[in-house]
Amino acid sequence: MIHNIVQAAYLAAMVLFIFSLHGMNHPRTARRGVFCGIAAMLLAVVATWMQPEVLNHGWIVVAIIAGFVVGVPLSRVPLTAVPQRTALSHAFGGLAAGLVGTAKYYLWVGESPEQLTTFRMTAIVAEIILGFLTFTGSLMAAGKLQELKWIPQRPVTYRGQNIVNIGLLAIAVIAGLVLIANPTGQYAPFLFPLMMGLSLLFGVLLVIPIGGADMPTVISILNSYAGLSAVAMGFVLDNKLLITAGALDGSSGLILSIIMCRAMNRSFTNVLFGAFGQVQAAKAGAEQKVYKPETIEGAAQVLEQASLVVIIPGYGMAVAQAQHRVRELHDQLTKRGITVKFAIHPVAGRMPGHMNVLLAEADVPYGDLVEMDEINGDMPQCDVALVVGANDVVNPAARTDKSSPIYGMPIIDADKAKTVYAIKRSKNPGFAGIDNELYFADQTFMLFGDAKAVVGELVKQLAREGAAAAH
Amino acid sequence: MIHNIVQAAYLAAMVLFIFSLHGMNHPRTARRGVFCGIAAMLLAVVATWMQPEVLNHGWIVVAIIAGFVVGVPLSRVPLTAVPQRTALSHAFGGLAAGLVGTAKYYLWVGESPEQLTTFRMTAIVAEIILGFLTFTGSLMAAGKLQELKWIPQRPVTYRGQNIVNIGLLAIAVIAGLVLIANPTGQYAPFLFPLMMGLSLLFGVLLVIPIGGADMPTVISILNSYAGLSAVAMGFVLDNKLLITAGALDGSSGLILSIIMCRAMNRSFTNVLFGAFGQVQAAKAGAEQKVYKPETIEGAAQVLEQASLVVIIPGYGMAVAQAQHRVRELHDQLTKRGITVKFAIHPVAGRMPGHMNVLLAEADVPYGDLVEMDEINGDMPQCDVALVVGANDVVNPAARTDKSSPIYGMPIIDADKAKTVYAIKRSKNPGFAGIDNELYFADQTFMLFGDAKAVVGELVKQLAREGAAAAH
Amino acid sequence: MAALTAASCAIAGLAFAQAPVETAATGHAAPETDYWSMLFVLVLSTFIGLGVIIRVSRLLHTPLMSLTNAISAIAVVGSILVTGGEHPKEIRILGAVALFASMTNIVSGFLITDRMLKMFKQSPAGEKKS
Amino acid sequence: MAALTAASCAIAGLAFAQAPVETAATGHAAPETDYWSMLFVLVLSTFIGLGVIIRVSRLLHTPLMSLTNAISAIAVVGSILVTGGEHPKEIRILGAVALFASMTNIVSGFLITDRMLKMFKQSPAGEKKS
Ligand SMILES: NC(=O)c1ccc[n+]([C@@H]2O[C@H](COP(=O)([O-])OP(=O)(O)OC[C@H]3O[C@@H](n4cnc5c(N)ncnc54)[C@H](OP(=O)(O)O)[C@@H]3O)[C@@H](O)[C@H]2O)c1
Ligand SMILES: NC(=O)c1ccc[n+]([C@@H]2O[C@H](COP(=O)([O-])OP(=O)(O)OC[C@H]3O[C@@H](n4cnc5c(N)ncnc54)[C@H](OP(=O)(O)O)[C@@H]3O)[C@@H](O)[C@H]2O)c1
Repeated sequence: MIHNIVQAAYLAAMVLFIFSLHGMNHPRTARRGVFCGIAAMLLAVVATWMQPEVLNHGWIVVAIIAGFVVGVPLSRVPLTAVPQRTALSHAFGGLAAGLVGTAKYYLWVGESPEQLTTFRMTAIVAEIILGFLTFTGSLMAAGKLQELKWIPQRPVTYRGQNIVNIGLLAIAVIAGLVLIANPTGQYAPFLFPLMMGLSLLFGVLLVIPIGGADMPTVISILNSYAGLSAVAMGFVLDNKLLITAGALDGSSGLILSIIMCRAMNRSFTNVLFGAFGQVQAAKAGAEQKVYKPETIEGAAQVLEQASLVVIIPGYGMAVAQAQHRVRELHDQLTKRGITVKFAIHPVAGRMPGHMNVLLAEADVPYGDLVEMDEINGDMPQCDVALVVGANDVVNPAARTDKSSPIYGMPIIDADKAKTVYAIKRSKNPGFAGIDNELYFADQTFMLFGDAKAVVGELVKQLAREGAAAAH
Repeated sequence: MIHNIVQAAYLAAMVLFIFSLHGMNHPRTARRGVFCGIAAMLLAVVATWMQPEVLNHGWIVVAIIAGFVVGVPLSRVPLTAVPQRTALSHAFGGLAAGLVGTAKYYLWVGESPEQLTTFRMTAIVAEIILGFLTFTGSLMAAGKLQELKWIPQRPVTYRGQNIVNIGLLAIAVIAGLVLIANPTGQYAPFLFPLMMGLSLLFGVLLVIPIGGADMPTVISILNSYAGLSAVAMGFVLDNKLLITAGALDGSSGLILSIIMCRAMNRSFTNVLFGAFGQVQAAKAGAEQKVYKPETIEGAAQVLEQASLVVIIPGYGMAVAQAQHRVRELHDQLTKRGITVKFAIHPVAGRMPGHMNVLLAEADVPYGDLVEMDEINGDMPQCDVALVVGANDVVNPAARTDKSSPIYGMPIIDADKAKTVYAIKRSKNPGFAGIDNELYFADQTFMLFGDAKAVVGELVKQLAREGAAAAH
Repeated sequence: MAALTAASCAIAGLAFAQAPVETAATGHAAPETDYWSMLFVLVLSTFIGLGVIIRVSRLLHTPLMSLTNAISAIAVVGSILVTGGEHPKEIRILGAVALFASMTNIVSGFLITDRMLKMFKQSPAGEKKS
Repeated sequence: MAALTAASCAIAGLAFAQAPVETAATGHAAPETDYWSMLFVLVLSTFIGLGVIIRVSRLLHTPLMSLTNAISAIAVVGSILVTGGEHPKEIRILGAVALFASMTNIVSGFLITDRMLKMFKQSPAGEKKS
């Protein structure tokens, strides 16, 4: 009886989870999706809790309360910290999987070793390795994104690094295989902790050689690992709901990483073992060509004359939290009957959809956010392209310069616009650490300074002129 | 060991089936899809056959050969007979499901009644009822489509018909419930055949009151029943592959029926219990307005002067097998630099996609087949709309006349064209059995005669003039 | 979408309908029939089915019908087991007939589908449109 | 599509990889773990996952990440069983920590997703474009 109710609840939860993700294919239905997800989770928790074998409720209550205490503040972080939060929660997910796997193993070893079938043991080993490496790996990633002092930002590399890493993982896997062959053998008590330790260590070493800027990709790869570890847990507990939810999570991570890699024209292996950030240090120095700075007034005037303005936001807008000013600029221009579009590059910023969230926060209707492929057609008709803290995503070298590390990465053709204004603080390169021909092109003028400040100035200037015109 | 190989094969087959259907979302990948399907089926058959419990191979071989002997010719039927063939194969599918269910039941009753768990018994009952009603229902449908003498084309109706039908089904279901409660009770030997008989009878009675022209919809509803009976068989045999394949089939039937009903602006219940064809007899008579006939020569001249010609094929083209002539006409016109498009209504003809297959058979590249919603935008610019044996799908009454049985059905706006030529044999109405204002409109001229003949004439005429012009 | 929701609700409904029936019987239910995993498979398959079919090109709805025919003839699996097993003759006859019927569907279904699909010719224009 | 093919092949591969491992063990495999139906569920879910995620609006990739976070915290199910069961203290401590971790993900995941989604405003233009 209970069994059937629980299974029915799990089945319903599964359906709701699928609807939940399905809802995300349009902003209109997205929030409904979230509610489906919450309902599903409630169902699953209640159904599990009411099972007869759950006898001690005290600890459960405490843990749940603790979860709320930590979870609520974690959901209030500023949007710029979202990548870190995501990484952190992958770490938690991995930890949970690893711990449950460990608990189950020792439980069965202690009470009923015959339960440790080859299949279950395989699942446990997978759960442990994936879970724990996701745990430490994601912690490292979160640290790098948070730019903690004591975590090196630049990739740390040394000769034979990959060999060492692969070696460690190999040992962990071998230990796992031995355990699968003989879950309660005489070496098991020693092999199991070894496997755990190595997985934890591997997680750290896997992420150390990766540049802070590749973290988003790494995160979503870890995302799929977290999903897989949930699947493994499902196999261990013979729970179909876990398997489905895990698979959903896993495929999401997989697809997002593929999208990112494509948009950066990089391969998984290149991201994981390429130690990308490195090239930066080397190239950054080169500075011979001359920038043509422009005044706020000048820029404002040209903007007023334009009929089509394309704003290209990048990571800089996120850093400067300039989205609200940008919105005001958009309003000032549209008020003058000027068409203003936002060109959104799939990997602008530091996570997929980063720019969309920021601009949505500033109440820009999502209808005005145009995807790269769509906008590039209009760029030749564009009078002014305003580059707000974007760099690599508008770097023509990606089209022309075979030697460039970003060669082949699809970009927004800002250089095709009649006039380009680029807002950035310094002459420093962007994430890829390379010069950007765009800044030296004839039609390009620089507006140096913090994006928030500069755009703010532009808005003031336009407002003033607007007022003047009124008189 | 064997068990694992078999399961692995089934899993692979399942994946291949999904790919098979996935391939159908573009003509380019469609044939690959078919091969995936064949591979999956082979895997499944071989895996099943190699199981140890399969001991007598003789009969299997015989049955398979027989299957080929009948199947190959069945796959060579002319395209106009495709609806019948489809109905027939649903009948076979239902029969197979019903028989296996029956066999399993008697087997278990005889050898191991304890195997007849409530769950299994429920599945068996579902399999029997669905299977057998699909069997006879589809046979009837096939007969009506084939227009067999001894099967009434027009819906046969009498007072209280629906009550009777529902009543029969209810009895069958009740018998089933009793059997579920007590699979081997003293009445079982009598109840089981009763259930079978009633299901068979219900299938016939379900289809009798439905007009021949609603058959396509009925067919795809029966299609989903066939799928469900396969699912039920999967439950009986505890076979996941059967469940998946059945579900795929079922959803296909469901979606196609929904599409058809939408395109006809009808509801399921209306199709199943509306006895649609009826109204026809009543209305058909009315004939007061005058048709304006046109000569081949006249039509040919106007066609030559056109710059955009839209050909609207309908059921008549299928009946007349005129697609090849139509293709020649298309060539004659395009040779003269005239743009020719084909306007495809979702329910033109007698099955979904009917026109597409016919025109594809005549080598019309599928790029020239334009869907209703797309073409309607261009109709006002269209100089000549050539209606080849289409009627309801171009009937303006669907837009204007609330009283019309097809009111609300989306149509192709032939009446918006500057000139309309309508090819049909007589003054008889189309499938819906109603007059068509279009034929009496000022810009409309009739070309009476068999579509194949008429279009052939047009082609000859154009060729002649072309030759003349050459001199 | 609406269709998908509706249908999967229907299926889910079926699942629940099934459950009570079961609960009554779990007493004498043979343990090895794990009907819940079958229901999970059914629901998941239905989702996939609806998702895939909705995206089938309208051009190909006729071939689609015959392809799904062939696929649902997977009932052949059951027929083989019944026909080939150590069973009384009458039962095996039923199986053989079922096997014949399924086999016919498989053969004619796949052949006619391929025959139809062979007819669909591409065209440069076609690329853009469809 | 390519992704889908690749991934599902990978999964299918996993399935086969699993199989031999099993066959070795079927001898002492506890009969009730029907690992094949689990593999079926896994493969089907992966298909659905890929199908659904590929169609997620690009606008919402950031909220998507946090939503899937929350969903994968379904591991909470396992944690509850371990924490609440009649087990030695050490084991239950592990469970409690896991439960805390999952719960944190659930709460923060759903909350932040909804917080982000609240920001997305519609606009007549929006309707047409996205
Ligand atoms: N979105 C993703 O999912 C993702 C994932 C992985 C990698 N990436 C990578 O991240 C990069 C994103 O490209 P992007 O063009 O958006 O960013 P970017 O290439 O990193 O360039 C950011 C620019 O903004 C400027 N900037 C920084 N802070 C600023 C401030 N407060 N005010 C004004 N300007 C400021 C910087 O110049 P100054 O320092 O001189 O101001 C820099 O030139 C791509 O290379 C992409 O491959 C993205
Ligand atoms: N496609 C589907 O899936 C489907 C499913 C269910 C129902 N339906 C229904 O079927 C109908 C299809 O509409 P439709 O316009 O294609 O066909 P229609 O409305 O049935 O009209 C067919 C027309 O073709 C003419 N015709 C018949 N044989 C001919 C021949 N040999 N040469 C020339 N003309 C000939 C008939 O007039 P004459 O007899 O005077 O020649 C008739 O006017 C719709 O009402 C639709 O709802 C379709």
